[in-house]
Amino acid sequence: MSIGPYHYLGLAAALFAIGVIGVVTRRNAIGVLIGVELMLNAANINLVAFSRFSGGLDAQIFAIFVIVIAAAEAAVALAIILQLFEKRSDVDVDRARTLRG
Amino acid sequence: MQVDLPSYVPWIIFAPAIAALIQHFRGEKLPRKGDLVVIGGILVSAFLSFRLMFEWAALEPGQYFEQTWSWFTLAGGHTFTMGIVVDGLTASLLCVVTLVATLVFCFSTAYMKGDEYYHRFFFWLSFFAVSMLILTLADNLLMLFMGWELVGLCSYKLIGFWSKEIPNAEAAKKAFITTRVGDVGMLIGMLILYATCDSLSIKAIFEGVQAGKFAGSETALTWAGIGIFFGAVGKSAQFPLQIWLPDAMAGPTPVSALIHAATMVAAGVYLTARMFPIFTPDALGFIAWTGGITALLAALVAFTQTDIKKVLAYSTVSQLGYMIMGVGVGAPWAGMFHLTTHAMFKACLFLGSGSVIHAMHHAQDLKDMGGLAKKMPITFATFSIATLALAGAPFFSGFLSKDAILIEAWENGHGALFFIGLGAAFGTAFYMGRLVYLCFLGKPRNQEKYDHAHESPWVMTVPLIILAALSLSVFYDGFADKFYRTPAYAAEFPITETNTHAYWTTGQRPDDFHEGHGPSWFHTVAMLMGVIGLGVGGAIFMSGKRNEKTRLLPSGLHDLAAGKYYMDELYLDGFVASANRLADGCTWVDDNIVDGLVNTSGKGGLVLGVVSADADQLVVDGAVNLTAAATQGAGAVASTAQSGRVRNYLAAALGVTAVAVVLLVFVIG
Amino acid sequence: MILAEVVPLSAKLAVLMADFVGASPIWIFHAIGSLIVAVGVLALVVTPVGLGGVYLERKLAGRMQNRSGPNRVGPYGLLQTLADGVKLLAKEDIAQEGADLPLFRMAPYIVFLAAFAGFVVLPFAPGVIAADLDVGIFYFLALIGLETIGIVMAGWSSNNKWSLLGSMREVAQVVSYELPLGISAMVPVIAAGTMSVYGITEAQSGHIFNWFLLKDGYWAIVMIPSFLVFYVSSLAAAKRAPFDLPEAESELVAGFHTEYSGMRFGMFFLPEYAVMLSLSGITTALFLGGWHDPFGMSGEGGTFHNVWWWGLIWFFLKATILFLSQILLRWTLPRLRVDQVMYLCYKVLLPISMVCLVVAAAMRLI
Amino acid sequence: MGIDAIVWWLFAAVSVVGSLFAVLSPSIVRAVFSLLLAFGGVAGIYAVAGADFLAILQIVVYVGGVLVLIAFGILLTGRTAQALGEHEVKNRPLGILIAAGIFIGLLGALMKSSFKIGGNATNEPTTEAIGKLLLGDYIVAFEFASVFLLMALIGAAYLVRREEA
Repeated sequence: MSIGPYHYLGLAAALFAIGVIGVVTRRNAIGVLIGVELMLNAANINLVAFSRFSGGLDAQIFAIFVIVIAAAEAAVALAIILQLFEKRSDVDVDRARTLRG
Repeated sequence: MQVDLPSYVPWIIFAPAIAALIQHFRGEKLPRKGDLVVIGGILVSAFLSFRLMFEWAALEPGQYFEQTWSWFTLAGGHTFTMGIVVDGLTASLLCVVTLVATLVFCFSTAYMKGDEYYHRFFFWLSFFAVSMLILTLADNLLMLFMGWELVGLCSYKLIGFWSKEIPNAEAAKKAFITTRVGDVGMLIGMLILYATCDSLSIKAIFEGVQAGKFAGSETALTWAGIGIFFGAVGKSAQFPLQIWLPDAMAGPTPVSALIHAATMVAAGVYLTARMFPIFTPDALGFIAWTGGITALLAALVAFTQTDIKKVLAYSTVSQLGYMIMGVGVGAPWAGMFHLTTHAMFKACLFLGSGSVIHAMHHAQDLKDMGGLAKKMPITFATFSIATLALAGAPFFSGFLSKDAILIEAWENGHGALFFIGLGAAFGTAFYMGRLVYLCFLGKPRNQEKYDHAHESPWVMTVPLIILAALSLSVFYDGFADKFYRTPAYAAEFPITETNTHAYWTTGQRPDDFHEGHGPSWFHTVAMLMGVIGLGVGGAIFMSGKRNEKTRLLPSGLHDLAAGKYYMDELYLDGFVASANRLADGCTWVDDNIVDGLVNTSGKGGLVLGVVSADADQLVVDGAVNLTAAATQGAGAVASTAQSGRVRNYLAAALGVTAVAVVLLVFVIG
Repeated sequence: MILAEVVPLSAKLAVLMADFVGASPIWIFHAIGSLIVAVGVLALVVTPVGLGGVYLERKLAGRMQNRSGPNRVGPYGLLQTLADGVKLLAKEDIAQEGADLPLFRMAPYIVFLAAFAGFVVLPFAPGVIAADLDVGIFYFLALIGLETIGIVMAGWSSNNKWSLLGSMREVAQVVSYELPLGISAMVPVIAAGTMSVYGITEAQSGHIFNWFLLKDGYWAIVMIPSFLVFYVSSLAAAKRAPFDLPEAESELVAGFHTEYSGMRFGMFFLPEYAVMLSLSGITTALFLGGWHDPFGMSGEGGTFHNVWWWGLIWFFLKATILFLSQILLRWTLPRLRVDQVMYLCYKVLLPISMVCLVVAAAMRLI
Repeated sequence: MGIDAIVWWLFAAVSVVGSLFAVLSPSIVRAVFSLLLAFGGVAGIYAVAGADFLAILQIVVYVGGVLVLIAFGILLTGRTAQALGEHEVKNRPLGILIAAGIFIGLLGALMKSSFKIGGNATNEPTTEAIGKLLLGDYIVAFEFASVFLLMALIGAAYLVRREEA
């Protein structure tokens, strides 16, 4: 059985779902960030798969931009986490609950 | 015939407006406190005005410039327009305004030098020019009224310019309030016209009148005309509202020259001339008699005044009466012609007096003067020329215009008014002769001031020379024919039953009128009046025994005239005092009756309140508290979902997404 | 190892395998071929060179400190390093109590793998390259980061504050110095128009003024500063003095590998020299003309055009000179402070490399 | 099953296992190392799919990124109870339920849709073509991305600055 788009997309779906687990269950802000990065990678796998099975490189360009955005997002997220740490001396997202109703 | 407006015309208004804005915001910080900006603005305006005048003059007779823009629409579909119309009236008045304004502005740079609020003075001057130009160019009564009120405002600010002195502030207030009385009349007139013609556009009003919208209610039209004219009574200081103008001389002299001699006060004459086609014969009679009475009474008061500017002020009132009389006897062209010539020589006289006052270190009383001709030759020469023009001496402009008014009065059958006018003309010549003699000739009566007197700087004398030159009759050859007797704007509206003055409205000069026509004795008499008046006026003082305090009138009449016919007292004791008493009465009623009622009902309310408070606490509050408690409980339940943990929100969002995806794929899809 | 035509080894292998298996994308075989060649290179080239490097450093250090260095085992102490290796193999492998054992054990392998994988893209001579990757430079930079991962893993899992401090310093240093390293490496890339290291070397074919360092004279304006930046940054990436803060003996005992003993220590020790060598090699390939001799004999139509042993001699000559310079620097210069390290990176090297990059791009366009 | 399929399944397994460890491991530092493993697997997937440039880019960017993540993870938690994973994970059943829902939903959607396979999948090196696309058709997006990165960096630097006393 040769590898077709379904394999790639299925793998991407799996990675995405795993990322969701991380985002939902982690208390450490960095753990949440890990989950988000996994989800972004899942999206990139889709793009690469489409690039491979449609013959163009444009999807790869988009993947590159996704990586760029992910880098920027990580930078800002880490800055926010650092501020959180300065304010509360830990990075437990569950303790940051100023939004509580 | 309507012709499109040249595109530069709005700049006649914009140029001084922009200058005024700059002056207002930056004036104090500009070099020379910004006077050059303002002068530049008015120069542009003057240049464009003259260009416009020549362009208008090049049109076919009967053509005029007009352009209208829509302004705003009231509920009910009443659309107001704003527009500019340029015909002979407008063109000439524009040139008069901008020319005199330019010269006065230049004059002011020297006269006001060193004043603390120099920049503010120039701002108001410029703003006045803008307002006056709006008034002049307007093609509808609303815009005209706006300009009308704005010039009133500027006049108020400028009369009270030295407002640290109480009398000046009082004079400003007086001028403002008195002219406002006239404006009420004008508003009433405008409302009548608007109610009938459904428009404030002058053209539409004329068309409405011509189409017979007032048919069957000529009285209403008469009252509308008198109402409009009442605005002119206030602004042009006609009897019985003339009392403010002499007091307005408290303002700086250039202001007096510009506003209270040449331009603003002439706006009333302009208004009556502009609205002339709507006046019924009854209204015209009222106008003519008002003008005539004003001319004579003011001339008499001028005999008794010892302040140089007051003499000129009453002279102005008198001449304005002349103009109004000219309109009233059915010759608005003559009134406007006199307006033009008068603007020049009266501005010259005022600036000349300003020059004298400047030289005398702000002394205005004739008792300090005398013999100044030697010290101030240029001022004396120009002042004399203007005096000759005012007195109606041959070869001077006043001769042409004043005689035109008198002859029109005679020819239109107003014999009484003709003689009143003749008397006023003699009076005018007489008091001017007195003024010139007391001021410039004879021996100095105050040696100290005389020694310090000096000729004014060139920025003051050059405007004097220009204005004096423009008082010569050679400049006005055919002027009235071209500008005032050639029909233009009003000629679109041919003769109606309510308007019998054919040559104005149809543009056909009656064949019997011609320069030099009329009663053969007329010119001789008129000329003699002026010359004799001047001669007598001078001769009385020649001996040196008499001075400014000499009573020239019969004793009773003198007291009456010197007391300005006690009209100020009449107004103060009559209107103002009764108003005060009325106010006192109202206060008493308010304090005792109205307040009593209020207090009583308040006490009743208090009792009622005490009763209802108990009911309120038990029933209403109970219900409210129950609701609040229920809400609070619900909120407490709901807020558990609002944990503040971003992760929980995310979990919720992703959970919903999961459910949605599963549903979409497996159930719906 | 004489090749008839100039084709990278891995490619030859890949073609052979593809012929044998007869299916699937050729890329897979390239990768597998690269892997095989890498193992070969490791066994045949790197290990002896690494051992030689250790010996060379000891000897030189001895000379510089006015002592003789290793001289007992074998002639001139040549077998001393080998003996040390044997000794390390025989020692007990200890793990600290409280260490994160899986990570602790894995760390040396990652470092070892990353250090030696760098040789895969080194063009030793015409046709002698393990895998001519299209993104060679990129790959090399990625490996430097990967090695650091191993070091951090070691530092954290040791359950020792000196180790943790050392690894943290390493992270800061590598993350910072990768910027000037990468950017200054882009200047030869721009000049050659390819990221393949083999292609860059080929672009410098001919005599000394075809080398990128002195290319056509005027390219030297950007090449010499870039070369200096690259060299200094490579020192930092290799944790060599004066940038040896991660293992500063006088402050942190032995830095990140304090807790390691036996062969695991050896697996940190040897890669250090391997990295020095591979960095020297890449510097040679990027700036100093790679396998080309200064006289143009290896160029097009030259006597030794595409002769592999001639290229090998010159490549190793240049790389060894760079390698020796690193050793000399280590024993000459004192260690920098942390703030000085950062200052040098962000305020000196980075701006210089940026300017060079922009100017090089402009020159390329013109 | 061809050799490429074997390699693909290998890398897929690596990435899935790595990512599972990354989200399930109680220790944050181990989670980050596992993440690196997962990224390596994804890079392998890219390589097999013929996106060699993207594969190397993935490693370069994420190796650096992961390094920084580790640094932060260690610096901000230290060898505390949290770093070692006590009370780190909450609501795991819920999370797995949601993830399973999403995964099943996505798989279902996949199965129901059909993809047209066009063009020829090649294994040519992509670096040059990507470079030309980036500086050609996508130059605006490229410049925008660089400006965006700069803004993000400045924003991050602003966020973490210390208030001057």
